[in-house]
Amino acid sequence: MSLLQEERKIILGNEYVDNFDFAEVEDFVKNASKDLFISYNFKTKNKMLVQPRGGFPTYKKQFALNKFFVEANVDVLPLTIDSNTRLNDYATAKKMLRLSEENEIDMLNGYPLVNHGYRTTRKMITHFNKPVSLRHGTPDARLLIETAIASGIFEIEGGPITYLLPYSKNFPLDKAFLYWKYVEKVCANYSKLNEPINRESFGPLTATLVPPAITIAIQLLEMLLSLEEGVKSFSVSFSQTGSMNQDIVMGAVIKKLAKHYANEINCDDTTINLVYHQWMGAFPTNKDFAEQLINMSTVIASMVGADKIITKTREEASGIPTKEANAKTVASTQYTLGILNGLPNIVDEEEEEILTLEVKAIMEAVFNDEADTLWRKVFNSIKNGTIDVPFSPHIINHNEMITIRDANKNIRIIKRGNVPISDRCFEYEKSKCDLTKDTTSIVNDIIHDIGIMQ
Amino acid sequence: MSLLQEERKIILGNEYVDNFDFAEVEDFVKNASKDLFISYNFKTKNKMLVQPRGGFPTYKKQFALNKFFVEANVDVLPLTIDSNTRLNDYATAKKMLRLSEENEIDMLNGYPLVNHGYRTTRKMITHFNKPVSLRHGTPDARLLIETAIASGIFEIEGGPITYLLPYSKNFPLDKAFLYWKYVEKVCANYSKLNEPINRESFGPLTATLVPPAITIAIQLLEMLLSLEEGVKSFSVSFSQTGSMNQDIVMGAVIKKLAKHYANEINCDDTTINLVYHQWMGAFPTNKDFAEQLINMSTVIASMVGADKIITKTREEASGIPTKEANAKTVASTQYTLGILNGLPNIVDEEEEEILTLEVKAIMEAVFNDEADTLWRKVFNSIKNGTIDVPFSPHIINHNEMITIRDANKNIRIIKRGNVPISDRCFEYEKSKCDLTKDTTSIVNDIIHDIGIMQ
Amino acid sequence: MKVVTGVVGNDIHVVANRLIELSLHARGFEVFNLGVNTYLEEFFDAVVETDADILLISSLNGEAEGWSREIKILKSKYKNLDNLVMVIGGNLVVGTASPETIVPKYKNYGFDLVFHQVDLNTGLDTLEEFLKERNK
Amino acid sequence: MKVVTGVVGNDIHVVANRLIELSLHARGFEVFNLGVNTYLEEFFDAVVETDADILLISSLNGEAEGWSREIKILKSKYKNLDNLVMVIGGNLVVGTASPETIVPKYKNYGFDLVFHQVDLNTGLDTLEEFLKERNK
Ligand code: B12
Ligand code: B12
Repeated sequence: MSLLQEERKIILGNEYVDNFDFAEVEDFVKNASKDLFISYNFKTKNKMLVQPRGGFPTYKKQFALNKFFVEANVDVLPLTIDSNTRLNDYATAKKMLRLSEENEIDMLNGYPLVNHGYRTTRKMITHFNKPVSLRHGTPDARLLIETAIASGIFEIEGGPITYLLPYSKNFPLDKAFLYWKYVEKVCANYSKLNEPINRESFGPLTATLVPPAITIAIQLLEMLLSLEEGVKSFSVSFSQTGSMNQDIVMGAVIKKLAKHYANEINCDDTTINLVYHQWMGAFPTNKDFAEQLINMSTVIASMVGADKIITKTREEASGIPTKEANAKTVASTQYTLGILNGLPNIVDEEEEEILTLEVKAIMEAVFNDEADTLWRKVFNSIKNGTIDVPFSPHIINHNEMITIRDANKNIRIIKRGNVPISDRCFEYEKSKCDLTKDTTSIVNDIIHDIGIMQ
Repeated sequence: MSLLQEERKIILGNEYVDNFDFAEVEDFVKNASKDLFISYNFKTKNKMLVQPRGGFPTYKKQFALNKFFVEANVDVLPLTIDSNTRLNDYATAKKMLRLSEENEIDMLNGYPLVNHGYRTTRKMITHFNKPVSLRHGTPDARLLIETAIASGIFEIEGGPITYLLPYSKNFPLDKAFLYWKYVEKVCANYSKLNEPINRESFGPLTATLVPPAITIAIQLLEMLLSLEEGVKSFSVSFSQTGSMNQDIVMGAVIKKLAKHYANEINCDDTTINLVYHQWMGAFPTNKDFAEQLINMSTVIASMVGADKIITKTREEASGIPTKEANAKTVASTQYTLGILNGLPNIVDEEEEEILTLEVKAIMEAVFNDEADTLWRKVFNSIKNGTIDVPFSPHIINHNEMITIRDANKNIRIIKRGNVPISDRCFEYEKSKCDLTKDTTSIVNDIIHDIGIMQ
Repeated sequence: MKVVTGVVGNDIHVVANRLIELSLHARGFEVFNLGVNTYLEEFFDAVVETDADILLISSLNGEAEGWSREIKILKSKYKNLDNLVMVIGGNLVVGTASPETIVPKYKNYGFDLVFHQVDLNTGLDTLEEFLKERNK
Repeated sequence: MKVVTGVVGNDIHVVANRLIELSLHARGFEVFNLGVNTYLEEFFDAVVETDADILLISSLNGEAEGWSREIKILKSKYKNLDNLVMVIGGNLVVGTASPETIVPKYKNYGFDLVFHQVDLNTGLDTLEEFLKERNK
C-alpha cells in the first residue's frame, strides 16, 4: 500500500467518519454526472459562471438555500463550512449541529460536512446536479476534502498560503504546506477517473490594499504546488482592486503568467481558469449602494474576462446574508451578464509590463531560495518577506511593505520591504503617488483608501 | 425695434401670460446666481453631473419633488412639461391645473409652466439654487422658453429635429425649424448678460436601433443651427446603444466632430459638452433588473467620458415613476460615480474611422443640398432620406434604412436607403452581420434586438 | 383575412406597431396599418373602406381608456360592423393594474380580445385560435 | 497615557486594529497592541504588566458577546484594576441590533464606553473627552 493510501486510512479512520468505503467512493466518482464537475462546466458553458457564498448547519436549511439558488439560475453552488470543522473540532460541531436540528436556531456558521458525512451530503449534491464549490479556510483540510469529494463536491477552494495568511494568527505555515500536499494528491488521483477535480486558490487574501504583484505571485505559487502533484484543472483568482484598469491589467497578466509557469513545469495539459471576486473589502452600510457596488463588480469581471464570478450581497456590511438577499444577487448578476455586450478590447502595455516584471522578480527570488523543494522555498520566502501580504494577521508575515492608492485608485507600493521588485518598477509605483505629504496625511490616505467603497 | 423683439412682444402678449416685464427679466438674468447656470456648473464642478427626469402639475408637488432630489444629492433638476402645454393648449392646461390643485389627483403629466408663470416658478428655482433643465418635446416652444428663462431655467432641451421626428406624426417640420430659430436667438441674447444659457439636443431620438451615424449627424446639425444664432454653450447627447464599445466609439467621435464643425463656422469660443442618457429603449419589467441596467448605464457613461448623465428609474417599464424611485436612482448614480475609479483609456481606431467617415458623408450631403440656408438644407435632407431615423413615427421620415445588431450587439446598417454612406463603410457594417439568414429570421432578430435589455 | 391596425389617440410609440405589421404579414393576414396617432373614426372608416375582418388596436402611453369609452356609441353609427373582431393590446392603463380588473372592463367597451402587457406573439396566437373557433 | 488594545477571541479581522494603533499613537497614547485573536486573560495580563490606564477591545466578527459575559469574573481575579478604563468597539453582535439594546448590555458587562458600529475617530474623540472629565 502506498504511503498516501496509508495516511488516508488513518485520516478516514477518524471516529467521526462512519465507515469510509474507498471502493464505493471511487466508483461513485468514476460514474458521477459530468454536470457536477466545474471543470466540465468551464469547458461546455459558454458564459461566466456565477457562484454565490453561503452555508447553513442543517441539511434541511442547506437544501432550502440550494433550492433558492437554483431558482435564481445559479451556475455553481457554494458549500461554506462552519468554523469548528475548519479547526478540526468535530465534537463541538456535532453538538452544535444537534442543537441546530432540535431548535430552530443556527448554532453553526456553516455546514459541518464531516458530521453530516458523505452518504447524506451526496444525496443533496446529486439531487441538484450542479457543480459545488467547497469554501472553508481550513489549514488541515485532509478529512474535509476526502468527505467533500466522496459527496460529489468536485471543486476545492483554498491553499496553504491563501487560507492561512489572511485567516490565522498562529497556525504553523510549514504544517499547512504538508496538509495541502495531501489534498492536492487526493484531488489529482480522483481526477484520473472522470473529469478532473478542480482546485481553486483564494486570491482576495486580506482584501485590503494587497498589491497585484503579491496576489499574482501567490496565485502562481499555489498553482505550481498543486500542478506538481498532478492536479489537471486549476483556478487562479483575485478580487476587485478598486481600479477598473488595475483589475483589467491584473487579469491579463495573471492569465499570461499562469500559462507561462504551467508550461515551464510541462503542465501545458492543465486547464487554468480565472475567477473574479466581487469587492471583498469594506462594504457600504447602505444596502442600495451595496447593490451598485455588486453590479459594478460584475461589469468589471466581464471586462477582465473572468470564467467565474463569486458574489457578495447587499447585506455584506451588516451580517450573514439571508438566502433571499443571496439569491437576489445571483439573479441580478446573471441578468447583468446577459445584457452587457460589446466589451471593448483593453490593453495597457506599460502597466502590464511593470506588473509582469514585478511578479517575475518575486517568482525568481522564490525559485532561487536554497531550499530543496518548492514548498520549502515558498515557506522561506514568506518568512523572510520576499512575499509580504499587507494586513495579514499571521505572525509569520513580514509586514514591512506599505501600499497606498494613487489618484486613479490603483494600489501602489510605496515601501517595498524585502519584496524584491526592481528599482525601475519601484520608482514607477512611487511616481504615481504624491509622496511629498507628511506621514500623518499618508496614514489618513491609507484609512481613506481602505474605505473607498463606503 | 428689432424684428425679433416685435415677435417676442406678440408671443408674450398671449392671454395666458400675466404682464411680461422685459426689463425686469433682463435684470434678473443679469444678476442671477451663477449656480443656476448649468454652463457654469460644467465649468466648475469637476464631476459628471447627474440629472433625473420628472415633473408634476402643482407647485407644491413639484417643490416636494425637487426637495427630494436635492436631498438625494442631485446636480441638475429637471422640469418636465405637461403634454397640453407642449401642444400650446394653455386653456386645457389651466383647467387641469386647477383640478389638480383642488383635488389630490394629478390631471397633468408634467408642470404647466406657462400657466404657473415666471414670477411663481422663479421662487422655486431660486430657492433650490440648482441648475434646472427644461424637458418638453414642444415643436413651438417660443412662449415656453421665454417663460423658462424668466423663471431662472438656463438649460433648454430639444431642437427642431430631435423633438419632432420621435415625438410627432404630423407637425410640419419647416415650421419647427423656424420656431426653434426664435428659441436659439432668445437664448443667445440672454447669454450675453451673465453665464451663457445652455442648449441641449435630444440624442436618444426613438431609442430604437438608431445607428450612431444618424444620431451624431443630427446632433451636429442641431448644434450648428444653434451656434449660427449665437448660442455659446451647447450639449450634444446620445443614449446607451446596447454595446459598450459602440457607446465609447460614439462618445469619441461625437466629441471630435462637434469641435471640428464648430470650428468650421468659427465658433471655437463655444463650449460643447456631452450628455449621456441611461438606456432609453424597452426596459425590463423586473424592477431589480431595471436597477442593474441603470447602474451599468452609469458605468458606461463614465467610460464614455460624459459631462452629464440623465437617469431612468426602476419603474420605467410600468409607469410614471414615484419621487422615491426617482430619488433613489439619483443617490445610487452618485454613489456609483464616486466609487468607479481607474477608468481605462479605450480607443477603437477602426470603428472610429468608419463612424467618422459615415457622419462626414451625411454632413457633406446635407451641406451640398442646393437650398440657401442650413435649416432648409437639413429640411430637404430629411425629406429625401439623406437623414433617416429608424422607427420615427413622423410622416416626413424616409423609413428606408434598416438596422440590426451584430454578435456584439453593435447597431449595424444593413439597408442604407438614401443615407449616403460610402460603399466601404456599408460593406464594413454588413460584414459584421450574418446576412445569409432569410427575411423571417432577420425580422425575428430585429424583434429580439429591440428587447435586448428585457 | 384583412386586418386594420394602428395606435390609438395621441400616442406616438411606434415600435410595437411596426412589429405588429410584420407579424401579421408573416401570419398571412392582409394588413392595413394606420400607424400611430390614429383616432377612432379613422379606424372605423378604414375598416369600412377595406372591408376588414379584424380591427387590432394598440395603446402604449396609457391613453386607451379615455378613448375606449366612446367605442360603442361610435360603432353604432356605422353599419355592418357586427362581425368585426375587435382586439386591443399594449399597456392599457396609466400606472399599474391587474388583468383581472382590466380585461372585463375592456370587454365591456366592446373588445373581443384584450391583451394588457401580453407579448405580441402570445396575443396573435390567441387571436388565430379565436378565429378558428369562430369559423367552425 | 498607556493603552492596551487588540481584537478579542478567534476574530482575525485585523484592519481596524492596525488603524486603531495608528490613531492612538497620533493622539499621543503609548500603545501596546496585542493584535487579533487575543483572549481575555491575555488582555488583563498585559494591562497588569504594562500598568496601562486603558483597555480598548475590538470585535468585528460577532464574537464579542460570548466573551464579554466572562469579564467580571475574570477581572475580579486581578488586583488594582479598579481605575482601568474599559472600552469596546466594532461590530458587537452577530447580525443586527440597535445601540439602544447593545450599549446598556455591554456597560453591564463592565465597559465604560461602548461603540457599536461607530466610526473610529468619533469613538476616540469620545474617549478623550471621557478621560478629561474623569481627571478634572
Ligand atoms: C421607447 C420609448 C419612448 C420613445 C418612443 C419612440 C417612438 N416614437 O416609438 C420616446 C423617447 C420618444 C418616448 C416618448 C414618450 N413616452 Co415613452 N417609452 C418608451 C419605452 C422606454 C419603450 C417602448 C417600446 O418601444 N417598447 C418596445 C415595444 C416592442 O414594446 P411595447 O411598446 O411595450 O409593446 C409590446 C407589448 O405591449 C405588446 N403589444 C403592443 N400592442 C399590442 C397589441 C396587441 C393586440 C398585442 C397582443 C400586444 C401588443 O407587444 C409588444 C411586444 O411584446 C417605454 C417604457 C418601457 N416599456 O420600457 C416608455 C413609455 C411607454 N413612455 C411613456 C411616456 C409617458 C412617454 C411620453 C408621454 C413622456 C415621456 N416620458 O417623455 C413621451 C411622449 C409619447 C406620446 N405622445 O405618446 C410611459 C407610458 C406610461 C403609462 N402607460 O403609464 C412609459 C411606460 C415610460 C414611463 N415609465 O414613463 N417614449
Ligand atoms: C475584509 C473582511 C474579511 C477579510 C479579513 C482580512 C483580515 N485578516 O483582516 C477576510 C476575507 C479574510 C474575512 C474573513 C472572515 N470574515 Co470577514 N469581513 C471583511 C469585511 C468585508 C471588511 C472588514 C474590514 O476590514 N473593514 C474595514 C475596517 C477599517 O472597518 P471595521 O473592521 O468595520 O472597523 C471599523 C469600526 O468597526 C470601528 N471599530 C473597530 N473596532 C473599534 C473599537 C473602538 C473602540 C471604536 C471606537 C471603533 C472601532 O473602526 C473601524 C473604522 O471605522 C467585513 C464586512 C464589511 N464591514 O464590509 C466582513 C465581516 C466582518 N466578516 C465576517 C465573517 C463572518 C468572516 C468569516 C468568519 C467567514 C467568512 N465570511 O469568510 C471569516 C473568518 C474571520 C474570523 N475568524 O474572524 C462577517 C461578520 C458577521 C457579523 N459580525 O455578524 C462580516 C460582517 C461579513 C458578513 N456580512 O458576513 N473577512
